[in-house]
Amino acid sequence: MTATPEQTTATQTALQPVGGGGVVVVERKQPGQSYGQGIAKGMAVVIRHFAKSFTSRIDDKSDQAGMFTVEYPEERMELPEAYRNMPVLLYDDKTGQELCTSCFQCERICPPKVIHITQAKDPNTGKAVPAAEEFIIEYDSCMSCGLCHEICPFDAIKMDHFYELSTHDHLAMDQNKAALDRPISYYQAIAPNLWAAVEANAMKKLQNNVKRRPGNIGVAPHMIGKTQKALPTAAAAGAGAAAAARPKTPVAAIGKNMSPEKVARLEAIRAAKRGGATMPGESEIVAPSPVASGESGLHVAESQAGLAPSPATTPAPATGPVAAVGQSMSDEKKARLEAIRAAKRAQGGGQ
Amino acid sequence: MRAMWEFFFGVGWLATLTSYLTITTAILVAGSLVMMLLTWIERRGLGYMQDRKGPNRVGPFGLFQPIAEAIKTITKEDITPTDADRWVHFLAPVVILASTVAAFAVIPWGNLIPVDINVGVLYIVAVSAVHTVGILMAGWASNNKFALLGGMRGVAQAISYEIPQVLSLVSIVMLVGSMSVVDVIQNQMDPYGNILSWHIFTPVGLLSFIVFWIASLAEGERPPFDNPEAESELVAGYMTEYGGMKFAVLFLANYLTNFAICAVTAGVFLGGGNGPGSDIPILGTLLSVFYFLAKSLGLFFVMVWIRGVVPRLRIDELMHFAWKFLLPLALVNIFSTSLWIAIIRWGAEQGMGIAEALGAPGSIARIAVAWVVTAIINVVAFFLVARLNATRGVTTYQATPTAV
Amino acid sequence: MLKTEELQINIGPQHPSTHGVFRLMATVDGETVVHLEPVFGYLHRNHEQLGEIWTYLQTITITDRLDYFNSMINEHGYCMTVEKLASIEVPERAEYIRVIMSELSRILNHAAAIGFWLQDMGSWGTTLMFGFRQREMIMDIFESVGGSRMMCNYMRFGGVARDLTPNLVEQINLFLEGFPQFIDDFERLMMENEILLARSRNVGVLPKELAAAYSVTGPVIRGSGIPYDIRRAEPYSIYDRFAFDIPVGSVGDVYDRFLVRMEEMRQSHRILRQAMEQLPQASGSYINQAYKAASKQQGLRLPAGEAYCRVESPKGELGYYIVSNGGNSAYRYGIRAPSLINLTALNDMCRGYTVADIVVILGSIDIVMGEVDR
Amino acid sequence: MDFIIGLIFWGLSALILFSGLMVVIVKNIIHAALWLIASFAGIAAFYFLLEAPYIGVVQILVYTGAISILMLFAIMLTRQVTGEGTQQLFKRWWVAALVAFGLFAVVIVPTIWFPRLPVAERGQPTYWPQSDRAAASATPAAAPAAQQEPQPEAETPQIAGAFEIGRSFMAEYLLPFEVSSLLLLVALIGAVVIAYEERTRRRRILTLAEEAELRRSVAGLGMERPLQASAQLPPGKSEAGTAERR
Repeated sequence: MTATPEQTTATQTALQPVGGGGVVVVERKQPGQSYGQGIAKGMAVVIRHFAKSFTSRIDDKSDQAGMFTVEYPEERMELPEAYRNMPVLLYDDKTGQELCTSCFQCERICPPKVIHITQAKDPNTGKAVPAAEEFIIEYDSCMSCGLCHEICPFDAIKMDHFYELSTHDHLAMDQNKAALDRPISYYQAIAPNLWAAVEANAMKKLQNNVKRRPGNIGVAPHMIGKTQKALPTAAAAGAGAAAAARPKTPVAAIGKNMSPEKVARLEAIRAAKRGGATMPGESEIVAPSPVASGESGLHVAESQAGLAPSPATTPAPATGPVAAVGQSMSDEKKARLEAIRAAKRAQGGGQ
Repeated sequence: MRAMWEFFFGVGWLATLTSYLTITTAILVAGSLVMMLLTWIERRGLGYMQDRKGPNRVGPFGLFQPIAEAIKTITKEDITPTDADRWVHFLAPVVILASTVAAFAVIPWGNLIPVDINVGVLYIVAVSAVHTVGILMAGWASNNKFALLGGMRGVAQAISYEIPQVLSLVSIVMLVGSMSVVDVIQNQMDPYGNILSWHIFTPVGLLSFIVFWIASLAEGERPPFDNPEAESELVAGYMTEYGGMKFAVLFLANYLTNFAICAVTAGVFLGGGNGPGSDIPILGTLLSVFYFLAKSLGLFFVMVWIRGVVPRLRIDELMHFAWKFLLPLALVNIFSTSLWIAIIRWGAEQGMGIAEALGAPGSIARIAVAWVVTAIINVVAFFLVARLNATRGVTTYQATPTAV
Repeated sequence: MLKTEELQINIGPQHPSTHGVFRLMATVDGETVVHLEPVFGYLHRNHEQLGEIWTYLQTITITDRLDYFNSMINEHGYCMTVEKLASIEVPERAEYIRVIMSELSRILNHAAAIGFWLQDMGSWGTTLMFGFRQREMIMDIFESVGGSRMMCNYMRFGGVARDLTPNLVEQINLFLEGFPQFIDDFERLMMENEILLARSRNVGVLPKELAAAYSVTGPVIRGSGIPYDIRRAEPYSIYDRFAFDIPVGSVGDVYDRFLVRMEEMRQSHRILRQAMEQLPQASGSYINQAYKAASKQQGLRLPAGEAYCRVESPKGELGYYIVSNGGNSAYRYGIRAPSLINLTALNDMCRGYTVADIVVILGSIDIVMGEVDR
Repeated sequence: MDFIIGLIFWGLSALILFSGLMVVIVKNIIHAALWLIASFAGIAAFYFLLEAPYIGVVQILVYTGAISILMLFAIMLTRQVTGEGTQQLFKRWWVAALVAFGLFAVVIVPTIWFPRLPVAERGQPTYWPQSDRAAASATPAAAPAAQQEPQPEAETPQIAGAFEIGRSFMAEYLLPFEVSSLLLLVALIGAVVIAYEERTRRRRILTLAEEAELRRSVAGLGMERPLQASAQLPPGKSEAGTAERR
């Protein structure tokens, strides 16, 4: 450390900054010459701004006068690419394969610990598969720090630009994998440069991972069975038309892909939500433009709950592989999830 | 109007009563409408001064915003604090609003004159003095330290600024020779629509205008004299514990006071509804109302403009300003007004034989001399008082700057 | 003999001008302040404890929330401390980007602080809006570079998270072009305003000796006439490369602090001009590449030891103290928050002035409760 | 017309009497003051009813607007406002009542016996020259007003107009007027002197700068004591900050 303030005070000489360099003593305006001209000057400035507000607009950023308001719902400011709001998961447009391999990096780095991942297992061998069985992010506690997106080695988790998330329903802010999935083309539309920088690497890694994924594991839930149809559309649609590229969410598909246990679990969550202050399916949020189905990305699960006759009674097709997934979940993890849910329910009940 | 009602009723007193009631209702309705317009002007004006739009969602250009707000405040729950003095708390807004509205009785809207009493100018001042009682009631009844402080401040301020306000009006009353508002406006009437006949265009009238305007800003609790409701210090001053409809009434009274100030200023100094063509029988009445409103709203815009610029004075500085700056100026102005009258109108009969040398009373030469003399006196007085205040220190602190 | 009674006035915690949730217990004699007791802690969020639980990388995200007006400088200080402990080299371009962001933060903070201060004084919104306009433009830059307007989370150990794109450089230059006009406008609007002079001259005087004794920093100590600025006293980062003056006041009153802030904005603008000119063009060197991967990892472990680093935040000297025992999170973590230290002088500054001056003096200290309470 | 005037008169009288009674009855002293204001306002209305607007206005300005405020201020500075425990009636209350009625009789008896007030009719003054414009406008001024509504003031003679009062102050009652103004001036100066003395004697809280100056001057005398922060002192005991002004 160089000089302390006390030492400087001791030397009552000319003003020397601590550490050398220039010092300027600010000029104090002395009263005694003022007959109101100071206020008059200020009034001149203000009336100039007043007049300019009618003529000039925000567009000229080097000008300090002129209307600065952006009238929000009609006019929106262009969001920069790096803008980050809430994390979402990416999947490939053509194959529906998710980029996530459930490496748990994001879960570990997440400062408020709002990411919960369950790894998928091969039903036949019981081995772990590089794909996420379930991926839950509690949006209500997320602090949008973007560390998950930064740390993800597979570029699977990205920060969304959709910010109109306000809702009365806290529990609806818990997003599962189905609600989080976004096609790559969507991300490409909102952040073309950022995606271009990582595209090659990410796609290469995805190709490697897909080889190790049996069946429909790792495919975005609503893309199961739609991949071939979606292919030409996605190919035709450019980056700009990502909204059109997003295939409609097949409502029934989600029930098919679920083990009975999971369906029951979902049902329990929904029941807890229903017990909360707001009715399920009461979508407060305007749909983000990329989600073509018109349903809010957030409320996919809920709207499904409303639309599907009754997921619990729908018999899950005994496609062997899926049934085993729930069983293969470790007890420890289940307990943890259960604890989280209990806490949520308590919270929901308190509201 | 009385004739019209007499035709309907056939009874004299009933017709008189009804015509007065009609006028009262008209004033109240017009006042409320103008108040809505004023809030709109204030917010949009401030918005544009600050490079933003004001409220622009409700109705065209946000013109219906005040209506939306009125509905909101009226439908809100009316809350009286538990420890408040119930009745006084309730009556305070009533007293404030009543005193404010009463002032409108003598303010002519162009050629439309509600009542012309021969002490109209004094009446306005007197009636608006009553609203200090309401402020004190509000401040005390709320049982809140901030409200009490705000009420005390409001009263101290209002009483202090009443003095320069009245004294500046004395000059004008002397010029006119009557205390009737109508006479004051008629005195500025020029058959050729010459605006130079307005009082503000004489040196005496100008200084009087400055003093009156500043004092009125303080009376109307406008920035920079908004100490009674100083938000950053006293939350909302005497209005702190008011909500819902009572607050709406206080708010309405506040803006009506401001409008009354603007209207009086426009009438006394800017010729009221006078303007080109305001003496044509029927069209002239409309024109005069237009002129009157244009002048008043223009003055209100100046209020908004000032609000957009100045910070708030501290309460002691505010008092010093009233007593040490405005009061001497007003007194000097009375002196120069008497000089003005003496030079222009008096002859040997009144002991101004010297002035006869310049010509008959009212001659151009006399006016010119009076102009020069009073202008010199007033300008010198203004700068002298300003300088004295600045060098002797308006602030109370004698804090010697620590030499560092 | 009129004996006046001492009265206790409670300003806050719910009050329009306490800058957050903050309470002032004022003992007044008439209108004169006899004693003033700041009561804080309403916004306590366990920052330092969290910093000991979370990993170093995670902690960056909460340093944003300390003084939420200048998150960039908070991150800068924290990253510097960790870098000092781990001996991490920072590439030159990264240093320049950091300085640019820090100085932008300083402008942002001062523009808003002066606006708030004048708002406290009763200037109805105009000054605040003009200040916020600058803040808005700077926050747009932050958003482009860091992703968020206030909680930027931009600095990383060994550099910054993202490079400056040519577009952004242009945006910053555009801002710098227009900025002097703002200062000129503002000066004409307020500098000579008689009411401002009357209200701020000789109010809240903090003599030089006492300023030093209280160890206040930032514009408060500089307003009192001590040219103490960490950028000079202990040049960190690359501040020794720029020519800039340190503005100091001559009396130490509220008015001097205002003037110092105004001048500091000019000086920040000067630094920014130089930095933008000198900014090395080598792209990709925005972060220590050798360290990038490591810093991203969860298990960034610092060697055992301790480090203290300080930066000149717009509010004063912001210091971070980290003790590591070799783990992946700090063993001990402490912050010297300038707002808190400057607040300690409030009582002495307010004594003898009126109640109305309290808010002006408090505004002139420029506190952010996020930093005071942590 | 007479009927309605009578109605207003009796209504006002009832209001004034009632509020006058309430002033004595209510326990809360602030309420008493407010009732007093109400009775002042009623009296002002009486003056208006008597077509003496000038006196009415002055009544409002001076009594309702100023005197009452003064009283309210004085009351608010006192301690016991609510007057909870105070006894309303004393043992010999009838003595007070008797005195009050006696005083009232002193006022009312001449009024009843000599109902005619000695008010002289006076015309337009000659020594106050009107400006040409004002004189010319005197007639047309009434014209538009008359179209709107009647002007009772213009038709009836002024009993106590501003002009008459001003004239009598400046002519007949000049000496009393000057004496009373002198008295008020003396009172004003006295108040200033007292307040000034009070201020000098009052405990003055020194600001930091003044304190530093003080310390510096003390240091010059050789009694150096460093300036200390007083933050550690408990509230109310900030000796460092307070000093008797010399």
